[in-house]
Amino acid sequence: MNLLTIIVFDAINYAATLFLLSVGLTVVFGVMRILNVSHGGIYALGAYMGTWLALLVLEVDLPPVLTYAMLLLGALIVGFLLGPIIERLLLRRIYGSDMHIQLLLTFSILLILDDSMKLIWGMEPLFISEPYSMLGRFKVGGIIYPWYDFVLVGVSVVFGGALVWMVRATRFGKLVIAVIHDREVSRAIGINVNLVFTVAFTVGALAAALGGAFVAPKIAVVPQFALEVVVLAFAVIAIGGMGSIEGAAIGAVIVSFARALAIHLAPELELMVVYLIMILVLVIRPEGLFGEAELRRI
Amino acid sequence: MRQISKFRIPAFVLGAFAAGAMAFGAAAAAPKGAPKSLKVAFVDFFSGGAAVFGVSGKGTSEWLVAKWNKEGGIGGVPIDLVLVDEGGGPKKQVSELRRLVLDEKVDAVVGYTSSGNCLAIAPVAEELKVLTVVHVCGTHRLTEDNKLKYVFRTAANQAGDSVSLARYALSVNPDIKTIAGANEDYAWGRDSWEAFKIAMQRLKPDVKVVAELWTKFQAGEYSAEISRLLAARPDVIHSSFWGGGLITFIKQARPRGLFDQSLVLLSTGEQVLQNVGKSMPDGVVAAPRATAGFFALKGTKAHQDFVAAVYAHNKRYPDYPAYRTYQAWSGLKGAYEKAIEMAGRWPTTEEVIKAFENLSWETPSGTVTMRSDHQAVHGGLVGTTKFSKKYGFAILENIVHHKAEDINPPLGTKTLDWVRGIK
Amino acid sequence: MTHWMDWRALPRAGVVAAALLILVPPFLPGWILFVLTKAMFMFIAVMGVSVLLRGGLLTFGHALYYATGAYAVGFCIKWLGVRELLFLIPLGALAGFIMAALVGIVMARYREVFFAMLNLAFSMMLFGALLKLYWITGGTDGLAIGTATLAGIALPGDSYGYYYFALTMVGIVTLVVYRFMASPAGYFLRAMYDNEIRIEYSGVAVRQVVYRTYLLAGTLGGVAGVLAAFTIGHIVPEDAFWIQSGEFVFVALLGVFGGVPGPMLGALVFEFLQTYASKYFPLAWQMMMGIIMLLIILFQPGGLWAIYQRIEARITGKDRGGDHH
Amino acid sequence: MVAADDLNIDVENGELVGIVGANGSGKTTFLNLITGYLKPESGRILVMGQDTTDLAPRELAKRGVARSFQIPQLYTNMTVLEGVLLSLAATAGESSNFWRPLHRDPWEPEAWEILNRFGLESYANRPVSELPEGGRKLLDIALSFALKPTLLVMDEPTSGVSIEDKFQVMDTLIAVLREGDITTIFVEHDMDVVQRYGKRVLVFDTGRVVADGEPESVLAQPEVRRAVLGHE
Repeated sequence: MNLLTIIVFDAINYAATLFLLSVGLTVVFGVMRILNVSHGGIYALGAYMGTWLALLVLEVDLPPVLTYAMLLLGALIVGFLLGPIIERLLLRRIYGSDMHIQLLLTFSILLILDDSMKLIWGMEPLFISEPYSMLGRFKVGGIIYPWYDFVLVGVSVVFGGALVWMVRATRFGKLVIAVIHDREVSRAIGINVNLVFTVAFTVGALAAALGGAFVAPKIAVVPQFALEVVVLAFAVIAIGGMGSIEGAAIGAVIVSFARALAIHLAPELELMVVYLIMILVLVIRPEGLFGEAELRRI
Repeated sequence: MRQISKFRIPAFVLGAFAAGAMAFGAAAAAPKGAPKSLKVAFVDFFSGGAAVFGVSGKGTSEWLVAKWNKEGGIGGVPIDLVLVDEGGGPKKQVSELRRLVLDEKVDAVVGYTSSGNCLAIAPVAEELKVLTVVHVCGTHRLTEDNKLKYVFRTAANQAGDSVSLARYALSVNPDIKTIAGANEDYAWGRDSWEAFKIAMQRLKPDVKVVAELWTKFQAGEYSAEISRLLAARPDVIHSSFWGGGLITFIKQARPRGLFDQSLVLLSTGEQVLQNVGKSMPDGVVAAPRATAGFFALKGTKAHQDFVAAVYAHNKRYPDYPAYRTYQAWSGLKGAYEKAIEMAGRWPTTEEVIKAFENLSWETPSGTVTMRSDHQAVHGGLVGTTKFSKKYGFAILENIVHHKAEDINPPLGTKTLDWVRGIK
Repeated sequence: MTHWMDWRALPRAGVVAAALLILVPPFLPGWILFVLTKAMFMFIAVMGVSVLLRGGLLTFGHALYYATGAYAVGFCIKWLGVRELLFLIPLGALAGFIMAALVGIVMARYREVFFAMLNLAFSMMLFGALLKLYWITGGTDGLAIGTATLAGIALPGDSYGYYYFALTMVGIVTLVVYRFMASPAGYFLRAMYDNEIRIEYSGVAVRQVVYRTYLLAGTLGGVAGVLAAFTIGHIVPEDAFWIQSGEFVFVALLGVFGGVPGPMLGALVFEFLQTYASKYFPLAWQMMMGIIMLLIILFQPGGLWAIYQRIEARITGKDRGGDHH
Repeated sequence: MVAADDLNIDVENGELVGIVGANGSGKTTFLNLITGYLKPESGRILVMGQDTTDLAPRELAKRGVARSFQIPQLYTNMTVLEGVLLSLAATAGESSNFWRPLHRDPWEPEAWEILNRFGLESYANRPVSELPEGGRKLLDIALSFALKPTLLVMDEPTSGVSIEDKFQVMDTLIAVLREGDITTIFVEHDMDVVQRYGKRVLVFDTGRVVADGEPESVLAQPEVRRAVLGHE
């Protein structure tokens, strides 16, 4: 019983990280039908920028609580800067190209981002632990967890909720749904599809950067961690249904439960189990748990 | 060719650093048949979680090569340093080694931090017949599974660390009943844990293993593993995590009280002290995998000069990769200089190899001896972390020094057999 | 996109390429030979990816087959001590074939991003298994391979003999792919990119078309893995990692537009690029690869083959725009 | 919404049946049903006495049911000749042959013959993309014809074809079909075409057949005219 509690807490804990990592990817795919491989790079850049700013705060002896503001600021800078740049300068040129062109373009952006972090911040990990330990800790089933872990859960819920609200309840959300449904018709009735794309990609980038910045205090911010994480995000959104925000949440929960179970009960399966679930889901329901099957018109 | 005599440096400066340098440090001209320069590649991590090792290795190499070149290089021949990233996995390293030898035509290679990489390149280095000096890699299998001719390791293997950690743990708490391991899932982690477990069971036969965790190489997330360790409540946790992986582990484990609950032994712990700063808990048993640490200056001026010079150059105190980098370079230099002396001209690689075997040389932290099995032996130390106001990060205290013969398997004995026989 | 079926350009460009690949290497330094050999197995793996791409099928997991071939060799050496190419090449091909036959049953139902992702998932499964089953696979350390033998004679990975063996394999693969693409099966594959509905209404199961092609691609992946294992001398779980698959797609993009000679051009350029990027930019070689990839996509979407065609057109003064005489 | 409701239609061998109806009256849905693209929620479909309800288009194609489309479904990146060769290869069960080159196979003369009959021989070695609209339509039907069907279903064979070309296209078509004694069902928007070429006409309205018979008599009925041309 105790073990089960621990597994549940570990899983919830990790699900928050995974959701923050994946939700932007699913937003971008949902609106633009592009699987943005560079997502992992933006996530990593958010982590670097947030950590770096937070470290500056500590260096000049400002109150450590400001580090949280700096994490947020770092994410905003990365998201608002990189999102529009990548979309306007690069992605815009390949809408309508074959999928492999789109994938490779974003893959190349990932490679470039990944190394540029190394060139900017050097090879040593950026290390900050204050935001992680500052909030204190609590005990469940005899196991100590820092509150920060559950702040992350809170951030995920709020952020995911805000995104769902934005799509469901705002005017912009309606425009987005129109564009998703039929690009050409949307254009014909005067929707600025280009603007919708820019905004959608920026939201995706922002989500990635936020995820990176807030997960950073509890992970290793090291060169090239983008290459490792982005593929997990693929699995999460493929399971949940590509393009679905709720799907990203469910996918994150499923993957993190599977992983937590594996680590506690069968560590050899840790890496395999994620992709095993992805295969099972895709085989049974190709569009993912929350995805919508696309019908082909003839 | 560069006019070297202009830069002549009094011999005593070199003397403290490399025994072989005594005779030739002041040599006016290069020996007969000497090349224009000695091209040596330095391979270490400049990317990924392990890059903290590369920072020390690269800085120390650059400092050392510049210094020696100013003093006349090796036997009057300047060193041409080629830097290579060790990232990308064993396969990339095998390719890179071929490029270094076939394309760059290097005369020797120094480096390899990861045990996975050193195991992979050793057979290829032998095939390519390139003199290779392994500086950090710790798996005992490097010298035991391979018949090495061209490959040397200038630092002790992991066995000494594993055994001395076990002894140290029992001296802190003679009543250890349960142990757990958290190690990376590759040669280094597997071999370190194996040796530690055997040593522990040998020294305290009733000890029980309650958890064995294997994580991915330089993983960035250990929350669930930490939960498992917390739930298992072992008296002692052994971990050979290193570099970025170890930093993350400390970062995630400390707020969760893992260090309060169990006595944690970190076989590479000394290396990250400067990275984690105040986040390093006190009372963690850590080893520097070399014979000395900058915080335990053994009085010799050479050692003090080394620490000062490396700090000035790297903006970082020499951690154990820095010491081991020095051991590798000075071993190579010593071997060349001894070979030059023996041959009376510029030596062939075979002659350098001959000179290298059974070479003993001084390093900032003591004498290193290269055995005929191409495995070097030297002493070591283990201590407990304690925050230091002076440095602004934790250093080791309650240090126990070990002599080379106490922590290295004797020549001809397999490491694990030796561990099985310790008392 | 008529150039997708430009296999008929093979005779001319192919003869030139073959002549160069056969005659020039003896005059090259040993290092270049090694890079060339790497390009050979890269080419074979990429042929699998690019054959699939002609049906509009993008895989982000072809490293699955590459790693299957490589580990087939690894286990043979580890357990049986067999390092004979004449045995291992067919074995690698068979291993790739069997893997593709199993995975393909599922894969044949999928297209587009689902096909790409499902392939990714399968290859990452293998990656996870290779990484975690330390006692069998050596985990992250991988397995040392050592030197191959050909009919009992040792053939080091960087020798001329090995290069010519690899080149022979390239020749065989080229012939097979060429025949395949020119056959009804190959036509139906390309027809798939155009119009699946028409194929189904012609009484042909598109799934069969996918499955057959997948078998071919998987088999080629297995062969490439065997050659790679001996060329490099070491195999690791990263052989199945998604980045490896990404490289295959990148090379396919570099040259897919040229049928058979295109990927060869792509593989050669890729290997040299990668080698010299990591030589001159040891801290940023990934970035260099990324920038080059980006520039090609944005400014030369036809790949290197299109550049070649333009040059050829200028030399011969002939417009090859419409390749349908 | 019900797109096809209580349909009960018998077609004789060798018959040439036209189907008319307003937009959304269920004509294309009917074609989709009998060619296996859609499955009925209830009821059975018998083609040549065999129950084909659960068969996919490719299985129907093997049983001699071929179809052309409102929007031509062509192999857009191939030549006209290659497309026809593929249909012939499919009919010959050669689709899985992966070794013998397509061009050298014995059915190349046959392909030329088909192209001749459809008047497409001058385009044979040109890419499909260069065909004019009327040619695309003809090729779409030629690809189906090359499958040697016993039942050919055509969806608006003259849509998109200019008024001048319309009758020429139909003349060509009908001649070819007669020659092959192929049972034909065609959906048509154009009353003139139906009147001139159909031997029998079915009128669809909201998924039902509201009239069935000789074109002259059926199309004269006012309720039929309202149903078909209601919007005009």
